[in-house]
Amino acid sequence: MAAESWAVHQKIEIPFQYTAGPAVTRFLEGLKDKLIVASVCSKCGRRSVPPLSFCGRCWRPIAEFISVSGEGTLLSFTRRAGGDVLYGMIQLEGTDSSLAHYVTGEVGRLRIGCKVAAVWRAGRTGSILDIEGFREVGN
Amino acid sequence: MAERVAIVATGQTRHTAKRLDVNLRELITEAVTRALEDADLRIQDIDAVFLGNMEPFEGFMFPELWSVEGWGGYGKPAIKFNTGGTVGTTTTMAAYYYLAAGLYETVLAIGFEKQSEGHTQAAITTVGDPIWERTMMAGAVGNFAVMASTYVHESGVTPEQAAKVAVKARRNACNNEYAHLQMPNITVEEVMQSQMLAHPIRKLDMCPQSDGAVAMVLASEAKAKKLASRPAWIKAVATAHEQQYMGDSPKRLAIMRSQVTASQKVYKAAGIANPRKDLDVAEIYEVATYAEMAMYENLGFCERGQGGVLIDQGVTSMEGELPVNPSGGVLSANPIGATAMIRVAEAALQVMGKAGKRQVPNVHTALATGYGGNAWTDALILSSR
Amino acid sequence: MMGRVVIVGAVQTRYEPRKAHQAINELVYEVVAGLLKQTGVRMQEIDSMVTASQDAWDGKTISSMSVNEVVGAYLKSEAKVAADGIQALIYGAARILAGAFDYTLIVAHCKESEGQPDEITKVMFDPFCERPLGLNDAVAAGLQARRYISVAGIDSRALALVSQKNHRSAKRNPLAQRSGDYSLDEILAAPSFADPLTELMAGPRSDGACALLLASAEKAAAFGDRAVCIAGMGNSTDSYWTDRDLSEAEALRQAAQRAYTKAGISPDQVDVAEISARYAHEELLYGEALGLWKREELSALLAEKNPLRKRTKVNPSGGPITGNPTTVAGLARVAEGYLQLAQLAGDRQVPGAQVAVAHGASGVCGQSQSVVILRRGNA
Amino acid sequence: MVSVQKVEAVKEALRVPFRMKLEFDYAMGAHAERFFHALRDHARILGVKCPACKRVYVPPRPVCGICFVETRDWGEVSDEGTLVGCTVVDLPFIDPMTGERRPVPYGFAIIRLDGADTAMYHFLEETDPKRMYVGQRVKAVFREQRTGSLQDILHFRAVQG
Repeated sequence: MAAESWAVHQKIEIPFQYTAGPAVTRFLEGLKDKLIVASVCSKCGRRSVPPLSFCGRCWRPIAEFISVSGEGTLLSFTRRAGGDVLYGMIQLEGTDSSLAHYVTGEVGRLRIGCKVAAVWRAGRTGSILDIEGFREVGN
Repeated sequence: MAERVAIVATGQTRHTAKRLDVNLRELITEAVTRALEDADLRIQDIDAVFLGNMEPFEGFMFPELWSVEGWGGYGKPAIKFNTGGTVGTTTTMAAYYYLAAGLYETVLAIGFEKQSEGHTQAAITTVGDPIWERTMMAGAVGNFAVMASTYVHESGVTPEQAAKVAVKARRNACNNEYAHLQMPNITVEEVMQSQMLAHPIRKLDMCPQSDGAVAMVLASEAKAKKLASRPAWIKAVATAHEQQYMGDSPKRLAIMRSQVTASQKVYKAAGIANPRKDLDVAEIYEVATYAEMAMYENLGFCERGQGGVLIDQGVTSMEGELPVNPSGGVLSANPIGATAMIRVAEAALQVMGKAGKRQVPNVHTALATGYGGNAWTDALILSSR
Repeated sequence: MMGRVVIVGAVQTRYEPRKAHQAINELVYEVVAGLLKQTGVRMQEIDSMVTASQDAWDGKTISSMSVNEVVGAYLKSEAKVAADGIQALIYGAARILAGAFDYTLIVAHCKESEGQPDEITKVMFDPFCERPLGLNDAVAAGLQARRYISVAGIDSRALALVSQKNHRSAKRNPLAQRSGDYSLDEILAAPSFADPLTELMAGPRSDGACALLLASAEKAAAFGDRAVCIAGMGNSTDSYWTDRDLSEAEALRQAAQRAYTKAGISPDQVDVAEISARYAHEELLYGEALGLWKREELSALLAEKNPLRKRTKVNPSGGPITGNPTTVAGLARVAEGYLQLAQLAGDRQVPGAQVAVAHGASGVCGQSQSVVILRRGNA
Repeated sequence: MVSVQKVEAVKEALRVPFRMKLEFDYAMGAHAERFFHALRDHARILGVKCPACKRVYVPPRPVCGICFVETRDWGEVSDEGTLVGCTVVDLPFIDPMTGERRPVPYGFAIIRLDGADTAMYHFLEETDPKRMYVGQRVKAVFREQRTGSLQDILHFRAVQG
């Protein structure tokens, strides 16, 4: 058998369009106005960001949406080798879920539990990237 | 001795080209909510969940895990299947085996797809083997076109007979509130003049691409009797596969080794000697008009080469001897991850006597099939007894 | 107590960075042919197959189409699970318990070398709020690792200890992709993967396949000690990763509870635990959820010379951190558990092992969890 | 600050785009390598035979799924064959290998080469469905510059049968 081994190089490139649904649309639209929209389950009270339209635990639709501040607590952070961005998990104040996003600012000052705040981009379009990232604002 | 297993409730979304009002997670919730309401159960009553979907259509890996809030999966055992067109029947069979094994009493089976998120023909083209097939592949349409050409050659079916299948399907669909394509005024001429996609397949010969979800509640014997006055008992299930490549089966469609094998297995297990007489209704995964006629032959509804005659004689119409696809079939709704399970759910509705305007009178025995992958077949027999 | 299903054989490929000369069907045929040889069962006796693979990893819609023929499924019943292979095994066991089949062949495959993991794993994430950020499995692993060590009150040295132990164990496993005597400093100083994880704390890209044969109780007798009983199985599903505490593995706790209860076995009876830990922190987190130790004991256990060695030997194979592809990893854990109890584990044999627990996970940060408990003998 | 938002019905939900771009290096494997070496270097098409049922497989593979016996004997099959099925693709669709629309129309078919028991996919030179039929005789047109892929055959051309 041949010493060389053959491989077929192929691309798979397919464009997708994901329908956001009412709750996530509300969230993305809110970002334009620097609002972070959370859902509140009327039974268990759970507040989720990005918002849900249905609570799977209580098995009921969610009708209440609130806006929370862009401030929260850093639950974790990491940098993928070779990448130039720092990722964080942020628990926004008053919510029960966490949001993954970029963390900006001085790496040395980051600690789990430190307070962070959203840095908003100018010219917002209704995308998660309307938030540039979260910046450390002290402990 | 295995437990008896029955389908006791179903729920479907209104299948449609584009559900731009909900995301995938929310789409699933609609079907599951309806199934639970149909069974008068709470999500807490469900022991385990079986899910089927074709991830490449959404460009997703584990869409069911992202969607977990939508089907109440938190804390529940769940298994996810992905087998192509058969995935809805594969998933149903998994639920069946678990219940038959006595491992659970009440489970959910869910099939879902949102074709509008991606590009169906592109994703189906990557079904092709990257070395041997993909460059030539043209989605499901191209595949069915080459297969149909073989079948036409073997059986002599005509475009007019194919068009009659399309008319039957879309008119039947008018009685099904969940069907995507409901065309009360469709004519044979209209089908024969519709856009040519890939010779001999025209647009109206082919199934649509749909957004939709289906859910079923299945239960062990004791539970089933409590949950439904007339459950749809699963009498037999079978799967039969093909070989690896598209050109391996000698006369694709004309002779479907997998469909002959799977159907003969379930007929034998359910004591069906003459399927055309012994079955009261069939919900088959037909994909394209020519395929439906070929499947009549492979499922033993008629002799070889008689598929076209069957449609001419109206044997498979709502008023015929063996109504096929009262729901409108795949030709009228095709959210692929859900499609085969819709066949089972529709067959179950017929057996339970809950099929509304599309109900066939006095159904005791029903056949449901799934078809997909590289020409493989799933078959199930449901019964009122 | 559940009905009886036994495992009568298990074969894995050697795990390698790139199996350049093998197409997927050839890779899978290698383990299927090996299994038939090992068990002496002919394909004509096997009517049921459950496979595991993933379309995104294979770069192919309906990935099972590549393997149906080589697993012997022509005109037979095969189903493909789109998750870790341990789920295929659990389903295969149900098929036998239902009385539908005497044998079920279970096969998982993946060739991680053929695609780009960072790109492929992106499509596990939320399309609205996460994919635009470029999140992938490696990032999520780094986030979970830092979260876990912080909450558990340990540091990256503990992760290095896990890595050191596994790479040392893997020296006795001829199938392992990576093994050796690494010093803690070497592990800590290895190139970063996603901090705090270094490349030696994360499983390498790997190609491989694994096949097991399940049999009914009636068939078991003919296999003597080579039949190992599946005493319990359990699985469970967690919330999406941003909707739960990543320092906990609640779904695994539930899955383990179900499996132990069915088996009538308690965690302190486990001789061998094969844990699907591709990343070092996962072994600590998952071992805890499997009831093998308590979080409070971690520091003390890790301070000992043999980390985590109480009664239970953890990952004598070296585990996925030494090289197992995704989708195969969990099924390979069951295979390793089987080899231990059938006394076929060669140099890595744990003497006298009677009870093994095997674990597998799927999804972002282990959202779907499965546990299989094996007991020596077919009684 | 937490404030309750007024609940408004969404007129039309947003759609968020994502372009999946994956690249793969699919290993051909031993069977395909042998096939494509012969195709590239000698413009010859090989099949592999099941020693039990004697079926000749093109594409070649490790095992005959029908007998579950390892295939063994390699041999050349003809570059001429018969159409088992054929079509002309008219529908425009996104080609997953480019992310763009694939040019249509094009002819493609399932072709059984003389000496083989299975058939394979390939392009047809013909793009008029009226001039192709099941049973038609076709012959491979090889490229001058061959690289070791199925595209070393440009397409199949109708020949007098």
